Amino acid sequence: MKDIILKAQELYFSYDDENTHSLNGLSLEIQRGKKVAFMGANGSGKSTFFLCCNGIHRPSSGTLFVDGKPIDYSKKGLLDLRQKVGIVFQDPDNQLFSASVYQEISFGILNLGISEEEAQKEVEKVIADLEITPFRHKPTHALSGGQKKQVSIADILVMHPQIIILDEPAAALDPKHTQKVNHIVDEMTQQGITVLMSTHDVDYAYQWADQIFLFKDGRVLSQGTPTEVFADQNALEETNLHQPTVMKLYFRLCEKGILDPSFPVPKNLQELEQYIENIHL
Amino acid sequence: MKDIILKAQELYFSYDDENTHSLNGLSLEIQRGKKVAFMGANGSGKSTFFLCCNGIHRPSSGTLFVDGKPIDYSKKGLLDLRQKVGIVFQDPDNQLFSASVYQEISFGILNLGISEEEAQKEVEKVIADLEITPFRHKPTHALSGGQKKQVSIADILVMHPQIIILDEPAAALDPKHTQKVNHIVDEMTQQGITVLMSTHDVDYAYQWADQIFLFKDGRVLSQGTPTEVFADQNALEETNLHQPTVMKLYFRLCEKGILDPSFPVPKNLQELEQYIENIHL
Amino acid sequence: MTKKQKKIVLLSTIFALTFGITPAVSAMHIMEGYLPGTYCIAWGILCIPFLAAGFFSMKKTVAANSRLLPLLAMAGAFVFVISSLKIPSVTGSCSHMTGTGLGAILFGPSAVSILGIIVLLFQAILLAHGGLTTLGANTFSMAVAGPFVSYGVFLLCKKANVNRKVSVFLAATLGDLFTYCVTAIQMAFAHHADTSIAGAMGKFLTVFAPTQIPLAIIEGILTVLIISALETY
Amino acid sequence: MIAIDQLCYRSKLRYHNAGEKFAFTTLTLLFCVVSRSVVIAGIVLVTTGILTIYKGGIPFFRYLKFLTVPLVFLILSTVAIVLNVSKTPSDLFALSIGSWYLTGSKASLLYAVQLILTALASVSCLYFFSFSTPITDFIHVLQKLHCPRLIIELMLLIYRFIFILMEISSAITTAQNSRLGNKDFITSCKSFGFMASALLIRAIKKSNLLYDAMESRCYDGTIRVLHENFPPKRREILYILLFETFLLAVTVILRLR
Repeated sequence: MKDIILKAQELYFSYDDENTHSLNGLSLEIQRGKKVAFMGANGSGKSTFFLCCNGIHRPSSGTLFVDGKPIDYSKKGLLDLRQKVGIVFQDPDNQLFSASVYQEISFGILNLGISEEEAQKEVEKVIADLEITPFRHKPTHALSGGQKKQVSIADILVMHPQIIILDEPAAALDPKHTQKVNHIVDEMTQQGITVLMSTHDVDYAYQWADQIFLFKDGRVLSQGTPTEVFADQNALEETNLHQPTVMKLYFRLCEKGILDPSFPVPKNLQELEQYIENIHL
Repeated sequence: MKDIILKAQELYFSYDDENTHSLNGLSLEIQRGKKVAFMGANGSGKSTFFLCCNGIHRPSSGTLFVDGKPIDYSKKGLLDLRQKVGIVFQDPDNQLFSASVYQEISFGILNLGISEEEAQKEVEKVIADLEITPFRHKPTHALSGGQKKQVSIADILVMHPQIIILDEPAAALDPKHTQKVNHIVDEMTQQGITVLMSTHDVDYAYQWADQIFLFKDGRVLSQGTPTEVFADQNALEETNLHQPTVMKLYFRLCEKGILDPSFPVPKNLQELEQYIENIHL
Repeated sequence: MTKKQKKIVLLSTIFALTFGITPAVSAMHIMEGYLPGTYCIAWGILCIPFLAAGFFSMKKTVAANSRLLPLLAMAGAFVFVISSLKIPSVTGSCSHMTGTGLGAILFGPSAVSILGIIVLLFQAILLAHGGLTTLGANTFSMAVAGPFVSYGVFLLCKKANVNRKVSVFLAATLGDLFTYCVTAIQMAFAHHADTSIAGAMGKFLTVFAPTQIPLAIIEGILTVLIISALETY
Repeated sequence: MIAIDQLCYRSKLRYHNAGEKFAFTTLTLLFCVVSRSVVIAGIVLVTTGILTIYKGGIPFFRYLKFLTVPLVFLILSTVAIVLNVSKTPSDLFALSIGSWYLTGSKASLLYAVQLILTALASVSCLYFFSFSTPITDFIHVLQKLHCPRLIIELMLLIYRFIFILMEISSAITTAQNSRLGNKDFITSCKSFGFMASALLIRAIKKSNLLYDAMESRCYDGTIRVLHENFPPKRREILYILLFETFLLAVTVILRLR
């Protein structure tokens, strides 16, 4: 049996007066421990859906199930929910409220009603794990964008959520910090955390995700494994996405008979290079 | 003879007391009408250099020549310079300050001392050219990120600069707006404008640029045509960049004898696909 | 150049380098240590009723809607930033707005009193504008007296149906001028070595007038520009 | 972005207990202001100077430069104190203007010198604190002194927001200047107005986003955060006590004389 950790049933939500960013009958299911990518234009409802997932927004109709239970919007229910579902926001400057890195990270976990000593231990651990130590004594405003990102992830990880949502984690990061963030994300998955991520990077989503949802106008346009979703030319066109380069070239080479189409589609550049390496003409 | 529009000679610059973001003996030459990409980690000096180019920062030593003449830092000289060199900043939110799109775009051109009627004509033209008409009557803060980007480019284009600098124009844009911005950039080049762009997108820089500068620690680490720069494995490693996928796969296929290395290196996916298409085994 | 001349040139260069850097004309903050202890305490006590009123009303609003807490903090930070920025000037000297009139019109005088004391504390520590011992006096002039006058003028003009731009200008300028008068009174009370308090006040007013009166007018103009730009949103 | 703020994070005294530093500052300030004596001012100027420059590692010339920040205020107010317009000339100097004199007395000059020294010593005291103690530590001290929670929370947020808004305002100003927004006085004023209003709009938007982010971390109306502890050291407390007793003694002796 599949272990569904998050399930959305016909969600509708709309902001006061705008039509964009709203949800129009969104339904989806996510299995525990998976890596899930959300793609689609800005304003197609990804961020709105994320904010529904931890109860910041309440859908006007439809139900959202977390861990099998519909969300309880009582004060206590929301606190429970937000412990389970953590969001790392796109712009760290909209998330970090304290000038001290240490204070910043300790905020969430103290809200869980944990003792100060225990909180302290957890904060120290996450600071070490995410390699924040070199700049832990710097004020937030003196950190680089990448460092702020690391802190904003630590903010959430320290609360030990079951689901972590990352809203375009690599936006505006340079290659070095993108690698660092990707590495952190990989470690989350290894710890069994379900990771939901929105991204515009087709090649990254293709190689990273177990499952991809293409959003359009507040509902799911296409979903499935990366290979399935990126084979759906119509859906890609509708969302202005292109096929991942690796996948495209693989198919070209198969067409020409250079590669053997009976192999599984390569997940990343390394695999494709390996395939080419193994060619015996 | 080469027509050098911008030349930096041993530029040094540092912010008050920080060492990052500073320039450490930067020298480079840029030809008129070229498409030039600047790559390198955040804090490697790209943005600082850009701000030197239009005189917002003044190097502590070294000279910057625009159009063959060293920059004149008198008030009048700076105004002339800023008309010649326009910068589109990374975050449109930090560039747009007017409530109305029209007022926003007209700000720069009115400061040139042009008559209102003429300014109006120019503004109308750029609004039409950049397809801003559909949202021209919305207040700026209600625009989407991509629309804001369009307006922030219009801001500069309307002033008819000879050099346009784009600081990570595609950061945080969705695919549709990335395409739109890329399209606008192509048109600028066709008009003969020299375009300088910083980007972290290896594949885009590879296919777009005539010339690439890799920055590290405030100086140029490597420069040349895209094929030259991306062949320099050491420089790429030092800047955490990877080789463009197309280039990498082309070389792999050449090694295996599937493609003919005597052809020019393909500039983009389409060219590589074409090469594959033409294979006769 | 003789040795002596060289020495003089060197000395004057050092002097120019250390002291010649045009120090910012910080609005009308009474500097640290300038008032005797009794006055520090007295002006502090005078602020208490205003601060208490501001505090309790703020506490009530925040308790009713906790979303207002970050909003109020942003308002405070806004006033700090606006008052720490160099404003355009004709002469090329560098000066700052007080932001009290703007704050009072935007956020109301009672909120500004609490935000004001925090902003003044930060200004003392981060910018060395004002001080810890003179916090009471500065709070009274800049976070209580100025804003209340600004707000009062603004309300009066509204009742009298004065043009909005004019009323904003009057509110900001008069608030600023009033702050400056109160500061002069505060200094006169403390330091009137040779003359009467009134005489000392006259002197303080005269000496600060050349910097403060143009500043008050620019503050008024800028406040009008800011408010009217805001109204277009 | 704010020089004092940048320097204090690099001070060698940063990791000393903030309570100690605050106590030293306030007590010393108290003696400066209450005694108003040249001797005390001299002692304090030298002591805090040594502490800030030698112990804290703040560059000497930058420190000097900072001491001149209140210079304009100091000069103008001193002029107001020393100068007098009167019909009778005083003992220090007198310039006749018609039947009046622009004049000053020795007593008032002495008074002014005393005042200048006291003020400078107090400022140096304040600098000792602000060059060694980050605001977050200072807020923690206030919290321990039972400052109301609302004020503490506001201070915590305001301190962070100041830098967010400063970054935005400087970015917008740069963008405006790139488009000739500073070409003359009137344009500069307009630009400033635009910038400030855009800043306020951004500030309001940001406050909403930050609230959402806080809420999604289980914010329930109370901001609870951990503080890193730098426990007080007995020896330092002893030194502070000795120094303040010394100042007290000097004050008393000067009064008795």
